[in-house]
Amino acid sequence: MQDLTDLYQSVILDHNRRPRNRGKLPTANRVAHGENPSCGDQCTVYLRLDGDRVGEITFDGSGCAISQASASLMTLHVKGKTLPETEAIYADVHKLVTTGQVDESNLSDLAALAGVHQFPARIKCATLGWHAALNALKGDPVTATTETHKD
Amino acid sequence: MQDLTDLYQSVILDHNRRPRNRGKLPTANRVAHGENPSCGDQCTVYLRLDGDRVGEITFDGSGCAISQASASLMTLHVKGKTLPETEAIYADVHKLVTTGQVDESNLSDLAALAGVHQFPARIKCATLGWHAALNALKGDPVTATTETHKD
Amino acid sequence: MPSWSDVRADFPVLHQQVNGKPLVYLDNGATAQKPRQVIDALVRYYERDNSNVHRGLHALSMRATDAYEGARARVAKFINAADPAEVIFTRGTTESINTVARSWGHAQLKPGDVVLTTEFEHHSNLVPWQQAAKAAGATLKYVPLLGPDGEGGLDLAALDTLLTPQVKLFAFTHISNTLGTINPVAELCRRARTVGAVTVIDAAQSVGHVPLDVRAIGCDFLAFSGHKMCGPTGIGVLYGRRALLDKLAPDETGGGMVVQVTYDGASWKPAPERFEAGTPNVADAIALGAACDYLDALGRDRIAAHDTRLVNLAMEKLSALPGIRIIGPRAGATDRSGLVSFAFDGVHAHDVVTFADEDGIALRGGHHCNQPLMRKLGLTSTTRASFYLYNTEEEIDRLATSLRRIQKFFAG
Amino acid sequence: MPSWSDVRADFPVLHQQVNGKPLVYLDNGATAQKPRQVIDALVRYYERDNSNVHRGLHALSMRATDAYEGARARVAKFINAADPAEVIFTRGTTESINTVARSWGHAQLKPGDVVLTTEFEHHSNLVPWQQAAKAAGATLKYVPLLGPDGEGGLDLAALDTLLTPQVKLFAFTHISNTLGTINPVAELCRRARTVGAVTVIDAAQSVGHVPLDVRAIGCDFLAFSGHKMCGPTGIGVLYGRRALLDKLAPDETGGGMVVQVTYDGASWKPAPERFEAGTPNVADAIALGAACDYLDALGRDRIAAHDTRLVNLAMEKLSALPGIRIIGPRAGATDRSGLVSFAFDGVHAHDVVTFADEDGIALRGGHHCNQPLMRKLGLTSTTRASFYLYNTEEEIDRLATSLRRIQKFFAG
Ligand SMILES: Cc1ncc(COP(=O)(O)O)c(C=O)c1O
Ligand SMILES: Cc1ncc(COP(=O)(O)O)c(C=O)c1O
Repeated sequence: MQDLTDLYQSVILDHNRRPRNRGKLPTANRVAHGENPSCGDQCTVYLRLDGDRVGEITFDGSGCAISQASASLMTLHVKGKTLPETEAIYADVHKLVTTGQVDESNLSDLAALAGVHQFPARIKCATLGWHAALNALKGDPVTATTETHKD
Repeated sequence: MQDLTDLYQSVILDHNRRPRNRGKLPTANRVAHGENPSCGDQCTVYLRLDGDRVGEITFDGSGCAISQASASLMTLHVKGKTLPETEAIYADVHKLVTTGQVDESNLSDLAALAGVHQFPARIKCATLGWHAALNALKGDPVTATTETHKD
Repeated sequence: MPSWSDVRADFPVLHQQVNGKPLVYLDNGATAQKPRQVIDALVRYYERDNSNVHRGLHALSMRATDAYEGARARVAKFINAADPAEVIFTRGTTESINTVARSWGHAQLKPGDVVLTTEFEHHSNLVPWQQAAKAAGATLKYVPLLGPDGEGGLDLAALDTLLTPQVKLFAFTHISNTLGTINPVAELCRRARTVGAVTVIDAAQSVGHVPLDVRAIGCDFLAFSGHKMCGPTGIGVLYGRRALLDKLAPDETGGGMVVQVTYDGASWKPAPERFEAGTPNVADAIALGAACDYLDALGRDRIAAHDTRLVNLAMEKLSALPGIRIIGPRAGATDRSGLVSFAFDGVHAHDVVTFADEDGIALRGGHHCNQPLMRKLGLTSTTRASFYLYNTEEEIDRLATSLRRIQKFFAG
Repeated sequence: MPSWSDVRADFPVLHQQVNGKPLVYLDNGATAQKPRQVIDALVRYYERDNSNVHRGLHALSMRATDAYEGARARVAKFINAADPAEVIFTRGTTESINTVARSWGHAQLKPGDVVLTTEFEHHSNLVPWQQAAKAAGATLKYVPLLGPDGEGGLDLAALDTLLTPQVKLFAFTHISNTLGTINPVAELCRRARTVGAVTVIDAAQSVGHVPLDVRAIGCDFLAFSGHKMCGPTGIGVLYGRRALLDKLAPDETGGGMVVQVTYDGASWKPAPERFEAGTPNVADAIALGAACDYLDALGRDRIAAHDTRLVNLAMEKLSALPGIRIIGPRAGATDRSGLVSFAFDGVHAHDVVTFADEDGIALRGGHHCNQPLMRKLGLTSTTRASFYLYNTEEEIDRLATSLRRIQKFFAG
């Protein structure tokens, strides 16, 4: 196993201890729920779409430090973005957590998720909040599950 | 394995080649059918009960030399007997084919079945015709199957 | 009789390093490790006797059939069944329960009937009954669990109210895989009989850990898995009382379970064959028999005492940790089996498991296939340490040390 | 690439005496023997990685999960499935077929519908369809077999008449375990598609013997058993096209296949998990993957050619015996696989098997789970010799010698 401090970087621990934008969003006009059925992790994303941009975004749920921190980081990065912009960021995040590599270095603090690729069982934790956010943006309220062979 | 000539004694081969009382019995007032589902052996016993005694008895069906010879021998021994008498003979036959031992030596040519006990897979062949005969005598026309854990 | 430390020599898997530390395997609730005797039984079968069973008259087929039916008789003795024909080989607990839910449920359940279960069943003893009840238009009801931490066990007073004549079947676990609660199974069967309800016991967590006698318990059906009792994966048992089995229609059909087949229809053999369509899992059934031998040589009463010693020590050490919530029976309770489930303030179970793994310790974190129970207790997951015959007191020390380290790390 | 004689060294079971003679194992249609590579895969798993899958985050559980999912991908490649998720692990062919018959049959069959099969199916691909048709009020019809000895194969002209739009499903074997007939499966699937019927192929006798490509065949479902292809007992596969699987309800429910469970109901994961309730047969799935490696290293095209060489030799030698009736395709026919079934005048198949066993030769005698076919051909049983990669030409000689001795003994 790799050193756990690769996985649990200080950014992760900080976002786990003090999640940003956590809780319900009373003004939300989009909500989507994600789960990780094997381990019971859950994440609900609330967002207010202003035109085609995310005006406000929050998340709620429970899960390991990785899933909580990743969801917290996600809210910071998705706020103000359109669906295509969010998809582009997620493509980078997905590449990062599955390979440890990034094309561009514009992920800033999201780079803290790089350690995940050494712990394949945790990839679905790191992507849970993102799946829910994308579903919310697409107006797809069905439960997102990370439990497919495609993830 | 024991020598096969213990199993295929000349009495057995003779009864297999020239089965006695084989065929349907037009005057039968009792019929019962037996099968050995694992291997497909079948035996139908036809008998005419005169009072409480077997007046005539025949069998029909297909199966290995042991099952055919045992059924053929059975017809010779059951003819003229009552149900309790048949049950008594069968008790001896059952003991013989499962243990190779007999209490009394009144089984005469049935003793040719003694070799069966060395071939446990063949016990149900040797008892098939007897089960059918007992069912016929009891007026129990349901299919007798030797395929239970009790046999 | 071997000593507990000698026993470890029988388990090859235990003698390895994980992340540079000697493996401490405390995930026995999920699956148990296999002694060399069980692995050898598999190898021996494949190297000497492998053949299809029942339909063959050649030497290998007769040997394979004898070994397979011998394993059935061995398992029957292990649970004190009256007759080997009451032992049906399945893939495991889940398949065993589904077989009853489908065969029995389909034939017996009518609209208005009630199926009773408890609030703390494993999904495998819960979802099949939801499905059976739904298919029949029957109602599924739950006997409540008492105590904010589930420490009070089944609400037996509520059970008396729930056990109406409408209850056709009562399914419950012997030992909870999440709480560690040992249910009073003989008493539950006795009460169910007073209303004529058929009883189904999920013995997945008990059969390899405590002495178990189906006739003393008085149950109608009982299900378990080989892999949780030192046997191989892919084999399990449905025990059913002969009188009930003979009335049940088969769940699966095909080769080996038929008497006569025509192009128009088919008739069935009696149990156990009726419920074992197709080529059975011969090798693993034989190895399950070897697992019965292994456990009986140690003695399940001694295994139970060993498990209890370890869980008591673990409860003592864990209670000393700050911010811990242990669920299930309180320390020292006689209805607690050899496992302990807990939640830490501020540290999620998956993080606990990942950090313990760094210390070479195998734990389980999650909902333990018990989502409704988790929700009832206001939890989303717990960490579980579950013990078995090869675990030691030193391993409990290593667990406690690791948990302290984890708490410190996350407290930052 | 190993030579055919080297191959025997891989199979420990072959190197034994039966009744004082070297074993000649010709009962491969019932089950195949296991190479050391497959046995070793089992031992390695239990000695190093054994753990429950999917739900664990510790090292052993991750290793076990990777190995189990790796085996699924390996099997998918073996049959050229488009996606590993199309491979569902079951106990064997019989369970695979029952799963389709129940899940698909329950949801899709309506009164008036027709299920089509053939006159020469194994009970495991016949009785489940009788049951499914009966439950739905549908009709089961049979495509006839041509020729007094079944030598003519499927009546394809009759098939065209039978394939009406009422036919919702067409189930047929790839290779008959009794006749040895190889069906033109791609052509059958093509014709079935013209009426929109779902196709189910019983590949029990083919998957380990001939190259098999589910996409080239174009079937919807395909079932097989590990134990007939050098894999362990207790594991098999249901292949299903993804689009169809995702629409099917689960057959068994319980742990591992649910997304969310409440006291009121549950929701399901997609395939393959949806169809794998409970702890899977992890070890045997991994060993099945090893069997795929073993067979692919030899090459299934080469295995098929070897089987054909042996069966042609056997047909030649057997035809020289007096009073023999060989069923299935005629000598040299290209639609005959590596097995031969025959009846002797005046000697019952069980007696043949018992006497051959005295010569160390393992044959099978009986109805081969094919009672209606036997009746159609006017037989009650046949003796079957079935060949596989480790059989030799000398073994065919020993078979012929033994059969001559048996005929002589009974002619007396
Ligand atoms: C053609 C055919 N179909 C189905 C089966 C059933 O396979 P299993 O018994 O492994 O389920 C067999 C083997 O017995 C077979 O030969
Ligand atoms: C209490 C209980 N019931 C049922 C099961 C299901 O057993 P299996 O997964 O072996 O079918 C388990 C184990 O996972 C269990 O702990």
